[in-house]
Amino acid sequence: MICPNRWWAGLLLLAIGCSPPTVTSPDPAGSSADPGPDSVAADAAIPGGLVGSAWPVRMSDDALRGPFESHSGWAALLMQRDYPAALGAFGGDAPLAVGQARIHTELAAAYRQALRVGANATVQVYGENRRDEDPAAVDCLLLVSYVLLGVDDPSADRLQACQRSELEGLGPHAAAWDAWRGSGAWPPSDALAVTAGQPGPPTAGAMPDAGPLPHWRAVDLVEGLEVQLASPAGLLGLALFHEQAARAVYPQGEAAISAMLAPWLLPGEPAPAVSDELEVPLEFLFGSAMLVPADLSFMVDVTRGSGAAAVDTWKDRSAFASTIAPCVDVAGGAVDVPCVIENAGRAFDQLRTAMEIRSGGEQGYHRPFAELGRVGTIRAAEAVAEAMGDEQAMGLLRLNALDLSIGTSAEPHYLLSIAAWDAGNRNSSRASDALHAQVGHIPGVEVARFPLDALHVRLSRESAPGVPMH
Amino acid sequence: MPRQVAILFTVISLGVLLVFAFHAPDRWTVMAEAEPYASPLVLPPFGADGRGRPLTDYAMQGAHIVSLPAVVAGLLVTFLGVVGGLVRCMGSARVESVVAGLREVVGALPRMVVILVVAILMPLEWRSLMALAIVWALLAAPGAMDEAASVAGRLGGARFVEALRAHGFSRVRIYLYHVVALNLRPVVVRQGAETLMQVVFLEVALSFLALAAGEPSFTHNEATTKSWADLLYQGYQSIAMDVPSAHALVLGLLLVAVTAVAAVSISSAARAR
Amino acid sequence: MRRWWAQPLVRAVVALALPFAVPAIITLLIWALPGSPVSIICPGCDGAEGLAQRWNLDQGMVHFYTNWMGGALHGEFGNSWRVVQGVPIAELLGPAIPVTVTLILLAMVPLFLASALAGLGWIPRQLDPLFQAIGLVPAMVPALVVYAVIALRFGANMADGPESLTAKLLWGAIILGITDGALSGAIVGTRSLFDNERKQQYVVVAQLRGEGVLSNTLPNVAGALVGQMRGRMLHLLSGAVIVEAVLRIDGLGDYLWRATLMQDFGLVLAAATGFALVSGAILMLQALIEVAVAWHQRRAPVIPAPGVV
Amino acid sequence: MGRSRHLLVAAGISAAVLSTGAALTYYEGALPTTLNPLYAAKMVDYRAQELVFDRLWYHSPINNELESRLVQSWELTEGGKGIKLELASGIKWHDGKPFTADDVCFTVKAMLDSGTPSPIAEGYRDILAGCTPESRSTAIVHFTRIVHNPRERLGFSVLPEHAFDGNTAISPDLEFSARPTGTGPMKGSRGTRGVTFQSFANGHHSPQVGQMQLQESGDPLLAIKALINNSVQGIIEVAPNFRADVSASDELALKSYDLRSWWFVAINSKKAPLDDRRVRQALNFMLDRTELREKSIGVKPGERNSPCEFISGPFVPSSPYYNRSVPAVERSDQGQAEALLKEAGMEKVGGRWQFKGQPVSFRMGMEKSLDNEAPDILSYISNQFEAAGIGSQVYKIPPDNWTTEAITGHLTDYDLLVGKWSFGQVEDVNELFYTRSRGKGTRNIFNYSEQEVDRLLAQYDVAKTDTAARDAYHKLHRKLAEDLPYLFLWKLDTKSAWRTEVKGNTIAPYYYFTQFDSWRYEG
Repeated sequence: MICPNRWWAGLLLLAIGCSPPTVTSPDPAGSSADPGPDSVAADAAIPGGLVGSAWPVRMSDDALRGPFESHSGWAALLMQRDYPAALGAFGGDAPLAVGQARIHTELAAAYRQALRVGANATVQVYGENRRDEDPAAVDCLLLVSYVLLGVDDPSADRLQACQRSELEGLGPHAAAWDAWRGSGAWPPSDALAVTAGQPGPPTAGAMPDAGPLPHWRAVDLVEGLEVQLASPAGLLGLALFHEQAARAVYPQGEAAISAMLAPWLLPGEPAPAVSDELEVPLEFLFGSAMLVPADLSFMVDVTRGSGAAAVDTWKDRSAFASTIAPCVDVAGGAVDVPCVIENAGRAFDQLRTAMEIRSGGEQGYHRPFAELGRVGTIRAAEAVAEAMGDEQAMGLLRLNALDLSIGTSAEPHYLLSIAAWDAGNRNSSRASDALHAQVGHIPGVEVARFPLDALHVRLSRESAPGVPMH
Repeated sequence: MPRQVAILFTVISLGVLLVFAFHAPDRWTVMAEAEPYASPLVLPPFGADGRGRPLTDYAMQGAHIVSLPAVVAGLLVTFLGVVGGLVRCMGSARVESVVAGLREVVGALPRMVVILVVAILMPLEWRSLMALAIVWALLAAPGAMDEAASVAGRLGGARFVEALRAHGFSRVRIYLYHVVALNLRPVVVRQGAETLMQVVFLEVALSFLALAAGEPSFTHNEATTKSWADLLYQGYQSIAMDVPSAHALVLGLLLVAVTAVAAVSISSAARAR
Repeated sequence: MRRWWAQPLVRAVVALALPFAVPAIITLLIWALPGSPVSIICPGCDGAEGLAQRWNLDQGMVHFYTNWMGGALHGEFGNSWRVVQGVPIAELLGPAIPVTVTLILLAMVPLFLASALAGLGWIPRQLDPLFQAIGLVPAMVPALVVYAVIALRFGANMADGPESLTAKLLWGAIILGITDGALSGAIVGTRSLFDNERKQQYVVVAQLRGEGVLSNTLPNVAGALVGQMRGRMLHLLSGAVIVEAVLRIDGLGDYLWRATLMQDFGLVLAAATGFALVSGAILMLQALIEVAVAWHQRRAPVIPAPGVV
Repeated sequence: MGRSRHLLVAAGISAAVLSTGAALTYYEGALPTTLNPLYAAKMVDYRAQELVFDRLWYHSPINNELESRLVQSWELTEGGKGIKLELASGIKWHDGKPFTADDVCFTVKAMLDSGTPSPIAEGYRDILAGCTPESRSTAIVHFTRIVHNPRERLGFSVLPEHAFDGNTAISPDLEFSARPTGTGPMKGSRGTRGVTFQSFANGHHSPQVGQMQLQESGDPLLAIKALINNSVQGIIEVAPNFRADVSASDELALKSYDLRSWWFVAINSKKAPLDDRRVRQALNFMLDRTELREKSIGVKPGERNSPCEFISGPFVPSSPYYNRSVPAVERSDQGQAEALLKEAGMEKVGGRWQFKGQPVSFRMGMEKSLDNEAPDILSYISNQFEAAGIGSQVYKIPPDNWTTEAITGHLTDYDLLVGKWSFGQVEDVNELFYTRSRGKGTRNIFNYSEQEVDRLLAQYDVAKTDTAARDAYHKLHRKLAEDLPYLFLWKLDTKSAWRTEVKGNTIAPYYYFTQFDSWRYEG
């Protein structure tokens, strides 16, 4: 309760019952007064042993944080999520291989999500909302999109319909992807060979774009106006380029790179094995939404392994698993959203308290670092809800995570994954905002813009009349 | 208060207001010159506002808004007071009853109500303090005329004039010197000074209300001009919400005090010997 | 004024005419405004002719005024156009008039006390500068401080809700009564009135006869005293507009202020007429008291003042 | 605390009031003009009405599914020109009366009735043809033509027939506008100081917030302090310069509110010298948007994820209608501005531009409430013009005058007007630039009229394909960026702030309270 504490104000308002101001900001929840680096608070979300090993707490040690803080690459990555600047800085005079690998891996994940945005938008606009004006060429893109999304195509003769389009290179492109469907071969080199905009051989520090766009220019069947088309598959080449560049520049991090990529893989991709003793360098964790190496393994297990059952498996080793465990009813197949948000808040407080104790006082970076822990926890619960098929909880958790993903927590690949989910839900406004935010920073994501723009125009022209408001 | 002191105070206070009014920048300087809420020590003479802009501009522009309308309203009331007094000296009963009737009608309604109704009818671009100041003066005039008339009455009204005529003074000299200069002066000057102060308070009140209601002001164009009400408004925030703008409140109250001192000292300077 | 009843009669006539004159003048001025009132009621509505006809705006000023006054006489003021669109104005102003009258009466308490003490000479002249200094504080600064503290301390809905009305009226009355020169005016005005009267010859004679000073002076100053009190009440009514608007008290003054801002002519007309009614009532009260005083004086013996031919 | 509580009682605030459950109170920038959905004039109206009424169909804020709480099942009839609605049962109006098919048809008829002068109803008149109630729970809505996704077109709020005793000519000043009867989760009543909402459990709603209060936040600083002080629990629109305070507090949460808004300076192209396009283009080059943005909104150049991005046309940059080949003028270019003014016949005398011997000076206005989001922007703009040699008098326009005069094209004695427009899913700008005539161009601020623009807008209206519509708006963007009825400034995101005691507060794009049943307040 803030009350004016100036003497004359107090005097003036004595009769209104203004007592001297009490401390307004309550002590961080769960913190006990007695020191002890990792003392277990009463309502701990993260087990005491794990808190100390979380990267935000480890990074409260000035000696450990020093080299990161002084390197412009980490500042560009963490403060601005600016990949080109960070990649340039890591490739500078004393190249930091692990840093480069980290950026390339995140780019590999981001391009995959951009691909899903394009594929979902193509399915929604030309699949769910087909209009007479749409040229035959869209059937080819629909085919490729269904293949990339691992979704069965409702129409059996999609390929024949596609062949009717005489656009140069489009038929073979669709046929190649149709051939690859179900073959299980990865990477789909033959299909990629007939996909436009393929980058050259992977080289560390390079950020190629998606080549000339649009891939094809068709004509609409009613007014005869130009329709610009682009195949989402164009982004797979870029994703693989960065994945291979990461593996090439940091060969020892093979397992870590695979684990980091696992939650973002496309349906057709083989999943990496879930390893108990995963070696993850601090450079991969620093500034990410994963607190401890076991969190990576937990996320791999949830998204590509045993699904919701992973919560019990990793409850004692992964910070996320232990935090969300009380809120997940594996048998009932439901996630308690308020409980997750409450526990994520407790984990946030726990991390800040531990960081404060470790660095001997409140520091500016404590809040943003702990915020990443909170966002990561909610995103983990979201993945568990998705694995269990609890759509409502997954949606609510995504909205909460989206609200927190601002400033230093705005990880591009996560934001693009939300855009992909929105595109699939025909929420073209939010999807185009999220995609637009990355255009100009991640070269080539404009490929996904062609189908998304078409979806947005179609939806906005066919909704209830609206007037500009002020 | 002795006359010389009163005259000195008058000169100082009016001088301060007119100097401020004269130097007021006609465009609102949005250039920050110091830290937000810098104290007068950091940015003399009056410190800065929430965006680092000097409070002197507030004081000067506020003075600029009020100076002319307040003086015009004061002179108008003084003039009408003199007319009221002279009318009593002419001894014409009909005119007196008209003034009395006018006083009843005009005095019937609270002034702020009349001001607000006039304000509502002014189109957006005519909004200025001058129109409202003149209306306020016309509302105050009957009171001044009545008081001047009672003074003239105590003198003896028309009989006083006849008596002096018998001494061979010209009619003009009697009215101007004897009636007005010597006898009516204290009353009408005090009424005029009070109206001058009230018009300043009216401007501060209306601007403050507009600020509290989040509406543009009736008295000035606050896109380019700040008023003393802005000072008081920032000052209130220092009391109610721990904003470090107490120096704005002090300056605001100081300026209000200077206006009051001006009014009081004018009245006592013009007091009968 | 030759005959004693002339002045009270003028006051009574004005008191009765006010509630009719004020709306007439405002209607006249509304029509002088550019643009049609209908566009203010329903901006951007095409085909609003029906509305103009509904609110009697389509047949000129006199038609509008006669209809408005006809409705007003039996409490039908139409609906508010902008401030609370759709709510009958009578429903808004019904509770507003007692709120404003309460505020004024509460504010009169410190003034009555001060005037009585000053009249009895118990307030020394040296304190005058202090009261004048207090009077200089513009009413809205303490008013906004009180509002902000209530809002910050008890919650915004409390600050604007009915629960805090009593507290706001109490504080509003204190602020209204003390600031803006109300208190200092009351003290100085009453004291000078009684001081002048005490200098009169008959008071000296009365004292020689062992009678009380007050019992003699009071009847004679009663008329002037009531005039001063009425002036004070009008001054408070004027200040009430500001205090109500700042403290967000739903009284006549605040409705007039908000209706002015939002050009809600129906409400402006009604609120201004409300003020005219209150002012008229005070004026009528003064006329009656003057008649009573004059009637009392006529029955008391008249001692001719020396030196008046 | 004992002493002060005793004093509180003395101060007239009864202790009993303090102990009852407090209402969930939130601040809006202004009070709603009306609670009648047919006369929503501002965004605050839409948000308040969403609590009181149900729209026939709405998009779920979570997965954007098209859902309805009023319609149980539907099927197309009359070959696609009609839709038969089977209504849900067990739904009551706030006055207890049952919700029936007559109410749906009454609403459609009211919108089609010429006695209802509502701009919103105007929008529905070229889609809806009528409605016939087949039974108490079945109604058939008729369209004027076969439309794709017919349910998307039925996004209007349903009104109760019995509240108007069947009279379909609904005027804005009925008591219904202040005390409506709806089927929404909350029963609303507009008081003098704010709007009070009372929960109303219904067949299709189970609100968890018992009482809610909408207040008007006068001073933005008092609003933020009240929020931090828990005197109020939410603020709908937090100005950019206060967002850092909210993010830094443990008790507050900054929530995104999906509203597509862009800012502009409208130019009175009917008044010389502004009727000359070159003069308008010169003004466009005189403005330094980067400096304007940095000073008034506090966004540094090159800042990533900034809430404020420059535009060169009447769309947000992420929209497909935005013509990305038309660059925004981010920095001022005085040289080009001077060349254009000279070309337009002006000459610079003593640092001041003159037109036909007269010094050029413009009269500029801005809606006052924008001062909260971008403090002093009007002064910065006028200073930039001043530095370039163009004089200006600036005025702040009361929010109410903006609604009644600026938008309706009555402020013609102004030269420039700074404002902002907000859009939902529909980004139709025809109403802004179409030549003002009956039913068209209802928001054309300076009655701008240009043949080519009208042609493109008509092309958009009658476009049979998306590509045609998009091409029309791309050409419109380029044409407007050239002809400049507006100086297009930027798009600015909207953020809300709520206390952490408010839980489950999912915010729906544009309508805000669509998912209000999940909101909880543990105050």
